[in-house]
Amino acid sequence: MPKQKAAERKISKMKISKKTKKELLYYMKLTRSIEDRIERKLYRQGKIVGGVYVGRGQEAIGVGSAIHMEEDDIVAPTHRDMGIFLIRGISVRRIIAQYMGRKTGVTKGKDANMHMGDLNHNVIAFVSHLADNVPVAAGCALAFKMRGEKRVALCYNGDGAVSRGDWHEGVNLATVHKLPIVFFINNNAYAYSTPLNLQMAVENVADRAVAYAMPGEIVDGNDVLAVYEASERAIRRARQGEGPSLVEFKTFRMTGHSAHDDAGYVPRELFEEWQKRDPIPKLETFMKKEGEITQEEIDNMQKEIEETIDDAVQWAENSPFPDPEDTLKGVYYEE
Amino acid sequence: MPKQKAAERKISKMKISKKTKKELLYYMKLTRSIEDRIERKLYRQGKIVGGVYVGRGQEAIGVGSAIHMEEDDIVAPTHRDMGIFLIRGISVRRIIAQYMGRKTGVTKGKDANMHMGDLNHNVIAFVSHLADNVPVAAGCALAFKMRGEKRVALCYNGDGAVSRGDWHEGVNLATVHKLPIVFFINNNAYAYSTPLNLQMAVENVADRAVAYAMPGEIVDGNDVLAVYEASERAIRRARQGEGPSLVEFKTFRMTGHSAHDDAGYVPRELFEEWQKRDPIPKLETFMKKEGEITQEEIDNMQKEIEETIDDAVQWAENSPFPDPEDTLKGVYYEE
Amino acid sequence: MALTTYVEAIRQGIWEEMESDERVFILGEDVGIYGGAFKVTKGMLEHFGRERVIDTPISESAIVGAAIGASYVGMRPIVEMQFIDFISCAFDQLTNFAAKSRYRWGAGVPIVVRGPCGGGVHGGPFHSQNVESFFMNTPGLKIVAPSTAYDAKGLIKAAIRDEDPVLYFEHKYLYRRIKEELPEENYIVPIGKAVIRREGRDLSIITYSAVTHTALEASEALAKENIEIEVLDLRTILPLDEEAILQTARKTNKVIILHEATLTGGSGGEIAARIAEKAFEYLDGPIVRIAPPDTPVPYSPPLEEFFLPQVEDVIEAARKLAAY
Amino acid sequence: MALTTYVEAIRQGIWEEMESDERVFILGEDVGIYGGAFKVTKGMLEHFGRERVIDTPISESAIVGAAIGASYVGMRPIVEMQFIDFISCAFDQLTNFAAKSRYRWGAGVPIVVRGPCGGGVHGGPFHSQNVESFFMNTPGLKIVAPSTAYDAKGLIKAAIRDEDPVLYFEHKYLYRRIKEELPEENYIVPIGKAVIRREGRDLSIITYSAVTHTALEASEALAKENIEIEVLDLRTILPLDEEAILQTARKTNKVIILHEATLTGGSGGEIAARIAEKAFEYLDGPIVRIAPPDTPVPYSPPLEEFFLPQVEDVIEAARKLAAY
Ligand SMILES: Cc1ncc(C[n+]2csc(CCOP(=O)(O)OP(=O)(O)O)c2C)c(N)n1
Ligand SMILES: Cc1ncc(C[n+]2csc(CCOP(=O)(O)OP(=O)(O)O)c2C)c(N)n1
Ligand SMILES: [Mg+2]
Ligand SMILES: [Mg+2]
Repeated sequence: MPKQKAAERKISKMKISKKTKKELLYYMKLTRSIEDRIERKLYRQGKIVGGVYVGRGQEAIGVGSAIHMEEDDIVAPTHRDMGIFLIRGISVRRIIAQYMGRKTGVTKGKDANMHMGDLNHNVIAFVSHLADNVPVAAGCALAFKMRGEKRVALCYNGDGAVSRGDWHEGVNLATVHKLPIVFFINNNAYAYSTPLNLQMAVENVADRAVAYAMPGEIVDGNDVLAVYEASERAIRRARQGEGPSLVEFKTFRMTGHSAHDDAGYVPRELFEEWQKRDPIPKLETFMKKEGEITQEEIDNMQKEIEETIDDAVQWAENSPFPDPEDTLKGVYYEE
Repeated sequence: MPKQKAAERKISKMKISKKTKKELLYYMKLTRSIEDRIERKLYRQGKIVGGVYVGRGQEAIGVGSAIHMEEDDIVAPTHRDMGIFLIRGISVRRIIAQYMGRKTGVTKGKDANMHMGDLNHNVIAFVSHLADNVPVAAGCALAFKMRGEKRVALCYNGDGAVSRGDWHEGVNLATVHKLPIVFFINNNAYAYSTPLNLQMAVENVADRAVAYAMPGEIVDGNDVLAVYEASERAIRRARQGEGPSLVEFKTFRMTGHSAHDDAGYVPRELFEEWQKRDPIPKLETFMKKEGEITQEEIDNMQKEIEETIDDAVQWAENSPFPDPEDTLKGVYYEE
Repeated sequence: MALTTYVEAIRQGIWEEMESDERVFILGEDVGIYGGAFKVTKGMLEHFGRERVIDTPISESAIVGAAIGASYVGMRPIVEMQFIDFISCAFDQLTNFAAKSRYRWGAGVPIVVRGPCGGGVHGGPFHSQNVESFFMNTPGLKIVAPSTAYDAKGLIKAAIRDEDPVLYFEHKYLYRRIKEELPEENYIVPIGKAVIRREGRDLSIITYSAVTHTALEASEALAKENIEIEVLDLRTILPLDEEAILQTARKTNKVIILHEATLTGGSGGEIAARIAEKAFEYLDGPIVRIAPPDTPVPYSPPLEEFFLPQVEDVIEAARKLAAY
Repeated sequence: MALTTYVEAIRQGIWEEMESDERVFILGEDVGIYGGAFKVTKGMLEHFGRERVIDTPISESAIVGAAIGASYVGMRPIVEMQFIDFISCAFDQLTNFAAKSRYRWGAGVPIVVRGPCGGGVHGGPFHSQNVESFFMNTPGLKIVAPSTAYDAKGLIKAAIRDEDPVLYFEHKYLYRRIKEELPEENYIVPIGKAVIRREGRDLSIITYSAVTHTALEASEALAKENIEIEVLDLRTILPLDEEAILQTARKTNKVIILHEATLTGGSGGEIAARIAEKAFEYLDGPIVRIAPPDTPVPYSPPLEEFFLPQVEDVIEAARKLAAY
């Protein structure tokens, strides 16, 4: 029975190919840029419907972990995981349209911004009720195991969601049945305005893994290569039938809880400190030092990204809003 | 931060006074006898309304722990904790009347058998929904702490209840706020027909204490003196403001889940093995060996108990059923 | 041919669907080796194996959540609640995850959540509830509540085959108290269709689940007084068979609604409202509701008897309404 | 004198009760340093201290459970749900522990559970719900839903002083959109009492919460057509002020029920049923319900607008009913 203490943080520069690193960089930058565009432009221009939550500073987590997914693996992201949608191949056009409430958005205007899901891409739509996705993802994994498939389920949550009963029930069910699932936690030190010490008496979410007899690992969530490596291990473990793991990524929310929150309750020094650990420059610097990328390539990458987003914004703006009567459609199965 | 591994079982014969031991013996025997009377006589005679759950073989747990309560401490028992009601001074008469659905029963016929509660005795009535009592007991402790009172809350559950989300949420809340509460678990190896390995991946419920940064202790639940000692420590700790503890009592359910269940799914050897560890003869033998009690005293104690129960049964049988119109009373506050 | 009890009918229905569709599996507390608290899943572990008959921890929310997840990847899970009262612990997963999924993002949730409801066995406040109206304001869910063994089997099969989440409320009082001959052949009872249990001209009783029998008994008694009652058994409570409801109201012009859930906020309100809006011109008398009073279900026999609608209560109300 | 917004009225009400009764305290997510997602508890942490303004983990069930426990030992807890939609996670504690406690064993549960409900701000399916009818079939609970700043303050104070569990649903659309002058002196609005917002003779609109304003707007418009509408604002939804409901129905003889929760299984059914049973002889037309269609609350503006009852919808229905 695995009862190890949560592992120490480890940063690894192990043999990750240049190609993969570029891919990681691309998705992180794409994620950052889309969210910047949404929050800092479109939202302020009044073009976004509803509130906006971004994962600025946390891009390494979704990107460095979900990149390991096989096509038929399934993922249940949470509200700071834009990168996952991109990696799963949901188009930037549909995503921007989603945030603008258009008919061409991922949920056709039915649900809000990051509540995106599409079973064609094996992405389960987030419901607001935190940690509800834990039993649901466990159910996917249960079916995989039952049918002898080598598929895995990835389940994402923030530190705050861990307090919900559904987190406990879902993780317990998954560990009792040794299901092929990985529980990823982005621990960004806050749940809205509530700091960690008012959420849990333990120091680390990973300290809870022991309660379910699964491995718990703590990883620098701002080092995409560390995220990549730790995730690979946990996913492989799940795929090989060895059961669930808990992987905690230490990170920091570089914004307020949502666009309307100035995070006045967060000591400014923390932002400054974590700014230095921004995962994107960190990878860029590393790659440049290793001679794996040039500034010019980076600039080109960024340019390409901006073009992709420009195109998506235009496409979304030209997309129709849903018809009012669409309101009535799709509650029940229709032949 | 306390992260100790769950302690080993320890049996202690420490300085517990003869008087206390007699008291423990008395309450265990009273508990056993009441439940025997209810299940093996009154139920079979058709005098009990509804199903019957007993704690046969587990009497040491409620008795050895609740005996430490100060008058204004509060307790939230579960469905195998008859001893607690007795220790809290709820009369045998009212208890038997409760099981017979009489107006003189603890809940006046409104609720079923062990769903007894009385705030005059600081006993919170159990609701069927397992582990719902955890947040509720934590709320009592929260009020005690808020008001600077030296009172504690005791909360009891079985091993199965630990899987419920409310258990997790309640324990987490209590540990975050370092509330004066103790979580007692009777681990009797089964939840209805479901063995431990289908309930949790850990071996011991106490292994979960670490996830909440509280001490977790494993105690022989069939040794009332060990129960007594461990409970004293945990309760003292809570009272001194050091926060919650989890105390797991290993025991065995010497019956089916309820009176209609023959426990066909339990290997017979287990019953035989645990029969040898019956907490009542165990204490009797120990006390006799120490010269603290004679067989005659024991017989007299039993005789007295039977008389008490005879009286209570008679009283209950002579008690009226509630008036049909009582149905309508007491939903809302009435001046 | 042998008579089949209501509980056995449910068991047969599940069994047949599990035989014919390997996507169907069951999960819940004590459904495996024990065969379920009421033995609905008896023998299934042995026959279908532990992969398809899963004993779970006591985690109603996770059980429902897991069923939702499994359904997303192609399974057809059946969840057993040991008593339907415990569905309160899964309320969030049902109303927010399951019910809204298809609407929000097109992902259907073909799951069944079933369990024993209702009183009459001195179960007290937590083992006797009728929970349908907790869910009636949640579009996306379906609710069925059979009153006969035939319907019990036909509706569980329809529920399992349905593409949407179905709550299946079986009445524990009926489990072993009613039996009938069931057809040899494979049949279903379609969800959404009420049935007239008794034709009548003087007034209609609209009802479902166990108290359907109360209505029928009362109707028999009143037939002797020449009051001919039509009894409509809804079978499905969500979505309601509005056509059947309005039809019987328009036919007899007087309506009693009878259910075992407590009065205020019970399903009867919705039924009455539809009639009062859409068959108003046909009404020759007030719409009468018969239901337990607004209290938890009490435990002691005199209280529970007072609480539950009795044949006498129905007779009295019907006599009065007929004379209106 | 200054005008007070709806949100400020709630804040004042809580503040005053906390000043005058040290048993009152508040717990919920982000109610402390942040002052609540909608700033209802702004400044309270600083003024009353961290013992009485408690930031909790994200654990709605435990928050409600803890409130129940604290109330057993003499406190008067107020629970904030960050959005009322999250009350689904505490459904079990509310319906089983809180609601039934007094009945079962005489232990009252004087708690208030409050939070922002309703749509109109493009919150989508999980931040716009009206959840009252989840709880309407649970005796032991009380439900209030103020439509004005005056009532918001008076009802929160009454709720805090009430001996039973009260669910207090504040409409987020009203928070900063309506304001009025409030009395200097301490006052409460009694739970269980409806109020006539507008006298009329031709028909009655029975409503509550934000759409009360929709009803009033429609009534103003129709007054120009000489249709005089009486608007009854229920204020309390459980227990209903049946007398007031029947009185207005008997007076105008025609009734529209208007609410923002979806139609089927909404509170309108209960109201209609009471009228159809107890004021039947007075009715000169069908009882009409106006409510959103049976779907989750959609997010995109054209959908949400279509979904929510608009003044035009009420005008049209009222015109038609008046002409009946
Ligand atoms: C059950 C539930 N309660 C409350 C909320 C409101 N809420 C939305 S996000 C949030 C904080 C989440 O914190 P965390 O899980 O740490 O994620 P983060 O936003 O920090 O990534 C809260 C309280 C919710 N969505 N669900
Ligand atoms: C939420 C909930 N689900 C299911 C049940 C039905 N039930 C009653 S007792 C029980 C088993 C309890 O096991 P455990 O907690 O180990 O207590 P024990 O009976 O062994 O003392 C179950 C499943 C319940 N009471 N509550
Ligand atoms: Mg966080
Ligand atoms: Mg047990």
